[in-house]
Amino acid sequence: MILLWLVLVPFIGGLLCWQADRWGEKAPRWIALITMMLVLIMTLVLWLQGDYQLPAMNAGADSIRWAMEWKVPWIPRFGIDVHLALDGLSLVLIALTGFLGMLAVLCSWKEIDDRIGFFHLNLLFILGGVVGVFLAIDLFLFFFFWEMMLVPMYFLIALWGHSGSEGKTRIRAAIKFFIYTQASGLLMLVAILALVFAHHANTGEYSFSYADLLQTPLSENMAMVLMLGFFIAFAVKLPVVPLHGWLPDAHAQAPTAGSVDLAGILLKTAAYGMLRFALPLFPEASQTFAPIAMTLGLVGVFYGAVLACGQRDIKRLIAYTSISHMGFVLIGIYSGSELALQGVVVLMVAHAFSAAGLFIMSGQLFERLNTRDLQEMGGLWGRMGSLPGFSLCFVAASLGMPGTANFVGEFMVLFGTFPTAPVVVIIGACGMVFAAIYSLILMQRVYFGPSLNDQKFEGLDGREFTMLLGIFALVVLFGLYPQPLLDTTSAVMGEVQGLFQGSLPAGSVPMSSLAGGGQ
Amino acid sequence: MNGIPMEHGLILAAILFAIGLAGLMFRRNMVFVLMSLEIMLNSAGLAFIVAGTAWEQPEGQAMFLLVITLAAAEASVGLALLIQLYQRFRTLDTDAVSGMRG
Amino acid sequence: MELAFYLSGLVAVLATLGVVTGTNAVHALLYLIVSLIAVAIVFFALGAPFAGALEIIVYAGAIMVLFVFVVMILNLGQGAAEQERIWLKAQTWVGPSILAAVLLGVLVITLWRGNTGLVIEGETLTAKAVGATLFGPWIIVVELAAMLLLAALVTASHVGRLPSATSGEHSGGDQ
Amino acid sequence: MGVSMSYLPLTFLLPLLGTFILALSRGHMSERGSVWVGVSSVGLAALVTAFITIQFMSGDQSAQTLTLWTWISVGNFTPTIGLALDGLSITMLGIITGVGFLIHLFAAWYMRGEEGITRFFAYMNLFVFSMVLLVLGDNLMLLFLGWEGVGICSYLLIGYYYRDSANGAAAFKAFLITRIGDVFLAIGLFLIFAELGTLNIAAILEQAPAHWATGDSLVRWAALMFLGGALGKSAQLPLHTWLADAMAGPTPVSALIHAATMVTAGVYLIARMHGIFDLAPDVLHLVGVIGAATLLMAGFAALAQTDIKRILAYSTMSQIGYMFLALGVGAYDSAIFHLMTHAFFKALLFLSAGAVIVSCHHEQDMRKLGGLWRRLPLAYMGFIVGGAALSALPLVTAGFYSKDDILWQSLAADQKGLLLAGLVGALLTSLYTVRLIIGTFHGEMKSDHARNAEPGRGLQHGLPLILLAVLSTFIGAMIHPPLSGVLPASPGESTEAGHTALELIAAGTAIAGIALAAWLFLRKREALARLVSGGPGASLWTLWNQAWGFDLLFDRLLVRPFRILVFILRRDIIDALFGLVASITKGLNAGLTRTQTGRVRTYATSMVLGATVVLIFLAFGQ
Repeated sequence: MILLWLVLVPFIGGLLCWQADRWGEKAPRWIALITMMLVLIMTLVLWLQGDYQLPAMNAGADSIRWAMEWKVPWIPRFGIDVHLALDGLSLVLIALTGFLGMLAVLCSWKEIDDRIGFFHLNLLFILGGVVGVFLAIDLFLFFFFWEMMLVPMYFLIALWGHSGSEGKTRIRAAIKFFIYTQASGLLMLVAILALVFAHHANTGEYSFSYADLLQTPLSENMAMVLMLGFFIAFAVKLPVVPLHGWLPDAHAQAPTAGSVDLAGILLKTAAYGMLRFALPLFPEASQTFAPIAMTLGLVGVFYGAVLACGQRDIKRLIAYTSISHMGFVLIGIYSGSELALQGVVVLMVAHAFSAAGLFIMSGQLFERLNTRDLQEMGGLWGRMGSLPGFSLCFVAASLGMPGTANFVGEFMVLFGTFPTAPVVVIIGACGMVFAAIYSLILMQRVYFGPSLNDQKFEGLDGREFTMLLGIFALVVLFGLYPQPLLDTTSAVMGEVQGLFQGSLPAGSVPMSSLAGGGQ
Repeated sequence: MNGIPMEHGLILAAILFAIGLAGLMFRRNMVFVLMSLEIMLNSAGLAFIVAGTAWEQPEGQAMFLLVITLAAAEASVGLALLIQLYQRFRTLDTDAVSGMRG
Repeated sequence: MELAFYLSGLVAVLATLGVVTGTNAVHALLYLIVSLIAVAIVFFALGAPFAGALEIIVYAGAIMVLFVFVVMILNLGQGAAEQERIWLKAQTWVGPSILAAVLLGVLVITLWRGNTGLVIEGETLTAKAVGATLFGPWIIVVELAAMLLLAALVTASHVGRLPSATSGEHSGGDQ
Repeated sequence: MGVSMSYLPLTFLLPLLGTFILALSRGHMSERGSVWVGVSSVGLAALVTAFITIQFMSGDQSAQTLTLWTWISVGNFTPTIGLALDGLSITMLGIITGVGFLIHLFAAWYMRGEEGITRFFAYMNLFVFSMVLLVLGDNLMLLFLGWEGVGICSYLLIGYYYRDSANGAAAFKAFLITRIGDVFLAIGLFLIFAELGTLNIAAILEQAPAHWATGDSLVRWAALMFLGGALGKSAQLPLHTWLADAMAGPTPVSALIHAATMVTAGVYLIARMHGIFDLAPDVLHLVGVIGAATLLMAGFAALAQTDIKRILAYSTMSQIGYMFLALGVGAYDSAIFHLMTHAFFKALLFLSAGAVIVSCHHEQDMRKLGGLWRRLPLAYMGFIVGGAALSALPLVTAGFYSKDDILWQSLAADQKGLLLAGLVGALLTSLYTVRLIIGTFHGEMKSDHARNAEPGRGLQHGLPLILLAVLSTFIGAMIHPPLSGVLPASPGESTEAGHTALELIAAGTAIAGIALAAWLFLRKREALARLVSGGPGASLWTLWNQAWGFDLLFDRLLVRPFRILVFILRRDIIDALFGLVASITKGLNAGLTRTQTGRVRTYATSMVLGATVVLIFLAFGQ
């Protein structure tokens, strides 16, 4: 029952905030904060008392054991039922959603001042949709929440965003975001329906439930086509390079809270979708597709990095860096080794924190300097209290500095993928040099260098200081002690890795060929 | 000569129809447009009659009756509109009334 | 009987050509009446006296009179003729007439290849038979025709009201 | 009696504590307070190290490990936060904390009055923390953590004077080039883990010979990758261009990072992973060759520099070339021994240079200094003792013992080529050292900075110089690092043939070099100036001044194309592709709206046109 509450709390909170607008400016903010705190507390309670060390799933067991499950028939005729289930992976991601939701509310405390109630309604609806995505096990319900996430995000960007550089308006960015994700969502819907019909074809009854659809035998190329349907939907959200056009515009024009949410959680829904749906539903197709996906990931790493170096708008720069990080996630997902998959989870969490930190920092810079253009910044080091210090820490995190969770995640992905695809890892490792370039460019252009004038800006107030300190503490905590995170998701990742047990992905270069010599 | 092959009748109707159509397309004066319309309707009626008599069935002429009622109705409404057009724009040129431009 | 058909057909075609290329509205009307009468003769030649009569009474009689009446109201006559001549410059009618010719060509070719071989001998189809079908299976169609006429009546009377006849509203009001 | 390991973590926790205190003070810390915290944290760490060293030396010098907690455990990938203490790491720890403390003390004097001194000591403490972790780490992941931490600290400290963007660029360049080295190291790590399944250094060294045959291509790849990492960090030939620009940072930084500790991390890595390199003899030989090449290149470059600190930077590069040469011939002990003595006299030289620079109001150009030996006696003494040790003045200086040991080892391993390079290097070293001393201290004072230079006073200024001076003499050479059990036997132990002969030759070259340089730069100054201004001489001088043009080469080869690529892709070409779709639809829309003319005739014609086309299709279509 608690799962239903997990989904409903953000929605109810959203409606409350909307109405609370009448009782003054502060009411919606506090309600939103309390709602997200409630979500976080609920997940932590679940985390403490639930044990997520599922015994290694024995190959025979057909039903996957969820930590918690809640099922109510919704449309029996088509076998659609509101089926929420929780396991290690979704628990970690919902906790992340709760935490980042609180951050989003906190960082827009002073930034949003018109229609506050409606803003928080949208914000909480996005979070509610995301929690729904992480819990939904019925494909129809999953698609419902997947589409439901987009609409409030559209309003968030369109109504409260800033006008973009070179006159690109925020409406255009919001529309672009909407079209990209909507079109790809359609592809996924087609794939889901095809899958259901295929299931109906050989079992005679409609069912959208995850467990049933896992068993539908599909012909070779049918499975590939459906897998591509799913993959493209998640590739747009991840984002994978050719389909990434919407992210920089959406980020540059979204309000800080929007960017924190967008970068922190929405990108993770795509990775979660791949791990939960794209890989398990079509194991063989994913295996044959693995080399291509890994090359796409590599292209993403380098393309994101090169473009990040050339940006003038600070938020676009950070957006491109998250494209580069997500390239590593894609490599990790399709590498098929448990170490890499665990690395993906840590990298997702780490990127959520470091991206959220960087966006909050750019939000605060915008509040003080009223510009996002790097040309107008410079030499801000001593003039902003401890904000530069924190940005140095977050830049170090996005750089992949050991001791931060990003390093742990990235290196686990690279360590895990090396036996299966050494060439990809070697090229990916060179990506670390580019990570250094764009991170230090960010530091150099904003904080170091000659300062235009020596005007002092007010430092961080209590709220901002605790926020940034909290995020940095988590980044370092998971950098030095990621074990609790790894234990909770080890069972799920074991299952996903089990799928690749069959054979090494065809395209990978087995170790011996690299050796090419006497053994 | 033992009777008129049906095709000739239909060809006559087609000729009349084509002339009416041409008139409809290139005349700018509303009156001529309506007249060309009448011609086209009339040629359609002719085709019905020719076909009806060729198959020796009365339906052709019944249909002709309907064509005529239609022609009458259409002509009356057309002319009423013509008058309004003239009142409103002091001209009968159909091109002048192109408010619904793209 | 064939001679009458072909002759009146020729007259009909020439008259319609006259209508279409005429510049003076009244002349065109008269040509139209001639063409309608020629078509009526064709009906008689084909052995459809009822249709022929109808054509003359309703078509030539009623509708054409209506036209003449409207043309007289708007006293188009000579004044508008020059205007017509300007409008009929070469490049306006060349395109549409080519198009009509192409359409005609297509119709003629299809008809020509059709060769159904039916020939009209000319024995008349009496009005009685037509009346029987009309008020037999086609009764609903007649009712519909009546309703159509009623609708046309109402519209024409409403739309066609002349300002002078109404209680002094400015012309072209929002009837 | 084993070493009480529980104190070991103090060596890096204290500097970390210092960093936290300074960082979280949010600017409320006074200058005295931050100096006090910064210096004392490293001082206490030095004390703890001394205590542990005493225990270690008196004990049986066996390796000890202490695991704090398992960092990550997934399947067989279980790196731990574990510390390993043996002869090698105790020596490095001693150098880092000992010399580090002296440099921190001097920095207290050097940085007096600078704004942002809290930030300076925070970074310095963070640096000592990462360096200690690098040295004590018992597995390669922890070593990598220290490795990167040292990199970011050197970036922050080089770019300390952040107002001038040139310093920022120098820091950026330093970090980037060391980062390229780190990528090689990372790939080496992946290779080792994929093959041996563990990252624990002791386990690797013990399993490697069993797993691979000597000369196996995989172990050669691994050794090459480790070499790449070492080259980046120790500024050896291909990845060396950052060291000269790194002088943009304050001088204590150059002393600590670019002389004593960070640049020697590469030598430590190769010494630590000697098991891998022994399995790949040709890569080991490559190490020697690169060492010799860098040795000569840096020697010549140092001859043609005018900035004191750049001369010292190139001399550091060439001395590390000596260490690589020693590693190349398998003489790990003498490499570490030279590393230690080099730390002493190079830190002394840098600190004395710092003293000169502060006294002459931040004037670093040798051509503007001169005749300072009477005004700055302590600095002069530092330069004389340091210079002598650097050019290996026989018997009396530490440099003599360590450098000649290397030459002897290369003779013993009959690497004639490397020996010759070493001797030529020794000659070059004494040449540019004497030129440096004469240029700065003798001759007439060439600028008012030099004329009214006031000597530094106080304990913080004097004590480090004196202590380091003492350590640079033969007393320093008496400290033998306890490497017996840790590193494999060096070639010199087996034979003694030709040892004394070589010593005489080496001593001879050193003295001859000094005499030649003194004669050249005191008597023949005008002749030299004329030679350098003339045709071939001038181009040779600029070639050496630009350090053989590597900087220019890399700039043309890598930096410029990257910048062009970034400029081209600035507009996100793939996104523009999708933008095309939008503009096409807009174009179509514009085109079609024009067809709605509003005239009835056009609509009629288009209808007829449509009808005719359909009719034609129906009639003649099939």
